[in-house]
Amino acid sequence: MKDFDLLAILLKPEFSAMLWHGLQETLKIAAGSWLLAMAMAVVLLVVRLTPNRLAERVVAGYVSYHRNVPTLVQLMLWYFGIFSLLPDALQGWLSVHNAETILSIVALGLCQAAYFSEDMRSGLRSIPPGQAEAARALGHGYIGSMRHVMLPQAIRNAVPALVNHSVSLFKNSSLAMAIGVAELTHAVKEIESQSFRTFEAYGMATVLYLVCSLLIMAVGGWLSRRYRIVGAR
Amino acid sequence: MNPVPHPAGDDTMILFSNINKWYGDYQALADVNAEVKKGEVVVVCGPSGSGKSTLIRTVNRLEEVKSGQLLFDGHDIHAPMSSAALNKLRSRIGFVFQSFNLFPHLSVLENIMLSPMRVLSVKRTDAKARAAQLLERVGLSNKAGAYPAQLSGGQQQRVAIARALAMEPPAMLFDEPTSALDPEMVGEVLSVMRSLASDGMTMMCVTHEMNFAREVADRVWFMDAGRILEKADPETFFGSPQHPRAQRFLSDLRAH
Amino acid sequence: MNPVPHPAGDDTMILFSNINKWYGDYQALADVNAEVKKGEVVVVCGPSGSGKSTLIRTVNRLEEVKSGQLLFDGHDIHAPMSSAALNKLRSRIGFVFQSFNLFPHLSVLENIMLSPMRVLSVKRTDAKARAAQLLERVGLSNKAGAYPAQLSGGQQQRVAIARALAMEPPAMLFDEPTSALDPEMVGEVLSVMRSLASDGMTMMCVTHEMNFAREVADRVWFMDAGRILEKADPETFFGSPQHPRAQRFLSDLRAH
Amino acid sequence: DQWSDISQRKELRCGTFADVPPFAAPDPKTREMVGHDVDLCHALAKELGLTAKVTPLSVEARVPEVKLGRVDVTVANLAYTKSRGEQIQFSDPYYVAKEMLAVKASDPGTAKADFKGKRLSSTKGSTSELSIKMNGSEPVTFQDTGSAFMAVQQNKSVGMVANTMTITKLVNQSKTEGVALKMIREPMVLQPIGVGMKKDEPALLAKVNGALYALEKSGELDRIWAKWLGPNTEYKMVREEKVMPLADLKFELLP
Amino acid sequence: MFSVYDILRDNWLLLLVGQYPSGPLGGIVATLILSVLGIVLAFPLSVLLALARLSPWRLLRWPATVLVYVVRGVPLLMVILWVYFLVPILIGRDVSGFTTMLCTLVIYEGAYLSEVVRAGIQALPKGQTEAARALGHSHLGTMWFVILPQALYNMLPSMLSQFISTIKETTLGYVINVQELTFAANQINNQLLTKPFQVFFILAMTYYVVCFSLTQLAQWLERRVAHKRLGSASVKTSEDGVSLPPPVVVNP
Ligand SMILES: Nc1ncnc2c1ncn2[C@@H]1O[C@H](COP(=O)(O)OP(=O)(O)OP(=O)(O)O)[C@@H](O)[C@H]1O
Ligand SMILES: Nc1ncnc2c1ncn2[C@@H]1O[C@H](COP(=O)(O)OP(=O)(O)OP(=O)(O)O)[C@@H](O)[C@H]1O
Ligand SMILES: NC(=[NH2+])NCCC[C@H](N)C(=O)O
Ligand SMILES: [Mg+2]
Ligand SMILES: [Mg+2]
Repeated sequence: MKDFDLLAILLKPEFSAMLWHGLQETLKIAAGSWLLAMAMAVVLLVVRLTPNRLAERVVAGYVSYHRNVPTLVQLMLWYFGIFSLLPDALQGWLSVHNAETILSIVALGLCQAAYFSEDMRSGLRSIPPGQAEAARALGHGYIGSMRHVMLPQAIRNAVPALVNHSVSLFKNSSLAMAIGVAELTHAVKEIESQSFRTFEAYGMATVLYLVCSLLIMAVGGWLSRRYRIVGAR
Repeated sequence: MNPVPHPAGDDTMILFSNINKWYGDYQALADVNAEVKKGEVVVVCGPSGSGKSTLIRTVNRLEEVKSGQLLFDGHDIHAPMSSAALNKLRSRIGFVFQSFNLFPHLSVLENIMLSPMRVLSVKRTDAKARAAQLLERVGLSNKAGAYPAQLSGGQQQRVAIARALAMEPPAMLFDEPTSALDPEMVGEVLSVMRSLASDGMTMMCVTHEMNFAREVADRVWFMDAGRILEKADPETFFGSPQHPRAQRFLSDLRAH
Repeated sequence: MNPVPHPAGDDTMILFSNINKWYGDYQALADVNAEVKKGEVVVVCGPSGSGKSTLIRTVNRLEEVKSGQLLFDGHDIHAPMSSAALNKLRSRIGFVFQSFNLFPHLSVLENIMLSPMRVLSVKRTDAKARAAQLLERVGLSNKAGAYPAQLSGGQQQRVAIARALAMEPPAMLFDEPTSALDPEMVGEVLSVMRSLASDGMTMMCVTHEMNFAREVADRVWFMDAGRILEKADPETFFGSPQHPRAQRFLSDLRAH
Repeated sequence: DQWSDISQRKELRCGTFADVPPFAAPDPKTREMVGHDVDLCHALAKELGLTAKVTPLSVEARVPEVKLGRVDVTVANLAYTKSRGEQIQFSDPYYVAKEMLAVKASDPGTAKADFKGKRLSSTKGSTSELSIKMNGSEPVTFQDTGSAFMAVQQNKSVGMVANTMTITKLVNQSKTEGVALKMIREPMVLQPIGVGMKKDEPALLAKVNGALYALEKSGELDRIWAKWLGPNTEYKMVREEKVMPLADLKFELLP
Repeated sequence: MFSVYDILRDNWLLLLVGQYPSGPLGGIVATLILSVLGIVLAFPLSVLLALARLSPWRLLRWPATVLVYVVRGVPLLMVILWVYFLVPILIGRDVSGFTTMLCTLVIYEGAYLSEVVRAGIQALPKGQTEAARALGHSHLGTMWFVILPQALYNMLPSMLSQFISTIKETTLGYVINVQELTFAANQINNQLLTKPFQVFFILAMTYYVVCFSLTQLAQWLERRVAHKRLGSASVKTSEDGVSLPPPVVVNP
C-alpha cells in the first residue's frame, strides 16, 4: 500500500460522483425492499393466521422457498428468468424505469419478507396463551385483541430479530451488483478498476457499509430500549 | 341477545343445564346441572383434574361444550351467535385467572382502562376516573403508573380484579386466584374478594382456600371426575360432607 | 500460599474476621466474625435473604468481599493472588450446591474423576479407583455408568458430595443441600452427611433441616440481615434462643 | 522472476474467457474449454516448451488476475488501452479488433451517433463498456456477454456492444431464436489485441513476443484463426494484420 | 417446461461436477466441498472467537468484538473483494478463486458462528461454571472440560443451519469465478441464451432441494438434542404428549 491516498478518489469529481450515486442507489434498494418486505410479511402473517389449511401451506411454501434458495439465485431468477416471461409492454416499461433497480427491490423484498414474517410469527407465538384468553374474557374481538394486546407485545418480542434481518437486507443490497445495478459495491469496483486504488476504494465502501449497518443496529437498540416492557428483566 | 325463555327464575345469574364437555375422548364435564343465584357466592372445590377450571371456563365460553345449555344473566352463552355478540356477552362476565394475565406492556391504569375504552367505548376521561376509583378500592392507588412486572403477585392479582370490575360485570368468576401467590400475599387478595362478596357481587370461585369458603361462600360445590358430587352450604359441607369422595378430600386437606 | 500469621489457633479451620460484603448499595454481610474449628460441624440458619448463601460462598471466594479477612486452613482466601493459586486453594474446599450442578455430559464416574485428574493430576487408574470407593461410600456403586439426568435428585446430590470428596478437602461446605429435593429423598442425603460428620469431617452447612442441626451440629449460627446474631450449641439454640429474631424464626418454623 | 517460475513448473497458466465463443467456452459435449484463445494458449505454451493450463476468467477479471499473478498470461481478446497499460504489460498485438454495435433489426438507427444517450449493454470492465461511454451512451453492464445479449432481447437495452466475432455470432443466432438483431456497420472503436502479462517481467515479455513471432512465421496463428474465425466459419473473417509492435499502429489508442 | 428436462439431460454433468476432469472441479460438488471445508475450518475459529469474547481479558475481548461487528456490518461481497485483494499480498503468493472464497467463508462464518457459540455458552446454567470453579478448575479448564462439551452439543442444530447459510453464500463465488453451481448455470445460460427462465429455475430448485433436506435434518436434530438434554429418564413422559418437565439442572 505504497501511498494511501483517499483524496485521490474523493477529490476526483467523477469518482466522488460515482460513490455518491452508488450510495444513493444502495439506500434506495435497501429502503425500497425493506418497505416491500414489511408489507409482504404482514400479508403473509395475516394469511397464515387464518384458519385455512391451504393458505397456511402456501405461506409455508413461500417461506421455505425463500429461505432455502440463495438470495443471489433468486435475484438472477427474477432478472434473467422471470423478466423474460413478462409481456413485452411490461418489459419495455421496466426498462425505461430502471429494470435492474426495480427487480432487485422486488427480489430482495420478497425474499426478506419470508424472514420478517417468521420473526413476527415467533414474536406472536412467544406470548403466553393467557394473554389472548384474558383479552377474549374481557370481550375484545379478534382485531381488537390483536391490535391492543397481541401485536404490541409481538412486535416488541420480534424487534431484535427484525433488526438483525434488516441489517442482512441492507447488506444483501450489494448483490444487486451482479445484475448490473450501479450500487455502492458496483461503484467502488468501477472506481477501483479505473483508479487502481484498491485499498482506498474498498476502504471507503467498507466504512460506508459499516456505518449504515451500525446505524441500523443502533436504531434497533434504541427502539427496543424505548419500547422495552417496563420491569421485564 | 334478548333473554331467552328458560326454566330459571329471575333471580338466577348462572344456570348449567346438562352440560357435557369432552377433550378428545376424555369427558371433562359430565351432565352438570347447577345454578348460581344473583348475589350468591359459590365456591367450587375438588381434587386436581376434577374439571373445576373447565367448568368455570365454559361460563364465558373460553371452552366450548358438547351439549347442554348455559344461561348467564338470561343469555344463552353457547347458542350459535356472531363473534361480536359473543364478545359483547363476554365483556359482561368478570373473569380472574390464576396467573393474573395482566397486559405487561400497559401500565396498571392502562390495563384497567383498555377494555372499557375499546370494548364499551367509554370516554377516556371517564375510564380513567373509574380506573382510579377501582384502584383505590383494591388498595393500589399509588401503583397507577407502575407496570405489571414491577408488582408483586398479590398486587398483580388485585389489579386483575380491578380490571375485570371495570367492565361492571353482574358476576365475577375466579379460577384459583390465589394459588400462584406466595403465602404472605394470599391474604390481601382474599380480603378484596371478601369485600366484593359483602357488597353483594355474584361470585363463582374455584379455590383451595377452605377458610375463605367457610366464611364467605353461600354454597360449596364439590367436583370430581367432571361431575358436581355435592352442593351444600359451607357449614354442612365442612361439618358433615355427604359424599364419601368429599369426605376423603376434606380429610386429606386437614392432614396437611 | 504459605499459612499467614493470624490470631487463630492451630485448631481453626475457617476464620471470618470483620467480613463485609456489598451487592451494589445493599450490604449482604455486615461485620461477620466467626470461627469453625477443625472437626466441627456448624449449621447456619436464618430467614430467606439473610445472607447465608453469601456467607458460605465467600469461603471459597465464589463471592468477593469488600473488607475483612477470611482464613481457610491457614490460608488467606481473599488476599490478592494469582488465579492459579486461587484455583489451587479452591480445589481443597469441598462445596456442595443446592442444585447439585453435576456435569450432565459426563457419567457419574467421570463426574467424580474429572477434577482429580485435571486439577490435581491424579492418574486415571487412581482416580477411577478412588471414585469407585467414594460411590460405594455414598451408596451408589451401581450407578457408576449412569448419567446425571438418569438419577433422582437425592442420588444426584450424593454424587455431588462424592465429587467434592474426591478432591480430599479438609472441610466441606453445603449450601442447602436438601432443599431442591422431594421430601422422600432428603433422608438419604442427610444420612451421607451424618456419616461424614461422624468420620470427623469439618463441615459448614446452610440448611433448614432443624432435626439434622439438632442431632449433628456442634454449633448453630443464626443469621439475619447479613449479621450472625447468635452462635450457640444446638441445645441452647433450640431450647432457649437468646435473640428475639431467633425466637421468632424458630416459632415460625414450628407453626408449619 | 516469473519466467523462471514458469519454466520451473513447466506449466503456463493461461487465463481465457469463461464462456465467450468463439474465443473460449466449454464445449457442451465434452465440457472442455475450446476456442481460438484456448488453441492460442496451447500453441504459445508448446512454442515455449511448456504445457498450458487454461483458467476461465470473467471479463472484468482478466486484468487483475494477471496483475496479481494468479495467471501467467491472459489470452482473452484483451485489448490494449492506456490505463490497462499502466497496470500490466502487453505483448505486441496479434491483430486489431473492432468493437461493434448490434441493435434490433427493426431499429431505425444506422450509425453509432444515433444511439447517443441510449442504453447499450456490454460486459463489465471491457473495452466495449469503454466504447459505450465514449459514444455518450449509457452502459448497462453484465458479468458475461450472454447476459448483455439477453438484455437486448428482453428490452433492457437498445443494443449491445462486443467484438466483431461475438456480435456476428449473436446476430446470426438471433435470426433463428429470439428477436432478430442487426450489426451497425460503423465500428465503435478499433483496438489492438495482445497477450496480457504482469508488469516488469522483461524475460517473460521477451519470451511471449518471441513465441508470437515464431507462431506467425510458422503460420500457426493463421491456422488457428482459420479454424475458429475464418471463411469456413460463421464469422467469415479475414485476418488482415500480422503481429507487429504497438508503435506501428496507425490509429488512436484507447485511453 | 419440456425444455427444463432437455436442459437437464444435456447439462447434468456440468451442473454436477463442472468441467471436471477436463477443467477444474465445479458444479454442485464444488459448492458442497466449499461449504463443508468452510464450515469445518470456521468452527475452530468461531470457538476461539467466542472464548475471546467471553474472556476476562480486554485485550482478547476487544479485537474479537470488533471483528464480529465488522463482519456483521459489511456485505459478504465486500469481504470477498478484500480477501481477493489482500490475501495474495499478505502471504506473498497468488491464490485461486476457490481458496479466496474459502478464506472469505471461514472469516465470515467464523464470526457468525462465534455468536452462536457464545449464546450456547451463555445459555448454560451458571451453576455449571460455579461448580467447576469450586472444584478448582481454571477459567480455561472450566471452558474446555465442562462448558464447551455441553454448549457445542446443544448447538449442533444451529451449526447445521450455519452450514446451510454457507451453502447459500458460496453462490457469491460466482463473482470471482469460482466454478461452483451458480457459475455452471450461467455457463449453460450463455450457451442457450434463450432459456434463461428454465436455467435459473433449475438452479433455484437444485439449491432448494439441497438446503431444504438439510433444514429438515436440522429440525430433526433439534428435537433430538432437546430430548437428549432432558435425559432418557424423562423422555418417556414426553412421548406421552404430556408437557416436558423442566431440565433437571436448574439455575439457582
Ligand atoms: N386442553 C385440554 N386438552 C385435553 N385435556 C384437558 C385439557 N384441559 C384440561 N384437560 C383435562 O381435563 C381434566 C379437567 O381439567 P381441569 O383443568 O378442569 O381440572 P381442575 O379441576 O381445574 O384441576 P386443577 O385443580 O389442577 O386446576 C383434566 O383431566 C385435564 O387433564
Ligand atoms: N448477585 C446479587 N446481586 C444483588 N443482590 C444479591 C445477589 N445475590 C444475593 N443478593 C441479595 O443478598 C441478600 C442475601 O442473599 P443470600 O442468597 O445470601 O440469602 P440466603 O440467606 O441464602 O437466602 P435463601 O435462604 O433464600 O437462600 C438477599 O437480599 C439477596 O437479595
Ligand atoms: N451465517 C450467516 N452467514 N448468516 C447470514 C447473515 C448474512 C447473510 N449474508 C444474509 O444476509 O443472509
Ligand atoms: Mg384448574
Ligand atoms: Mg441461599
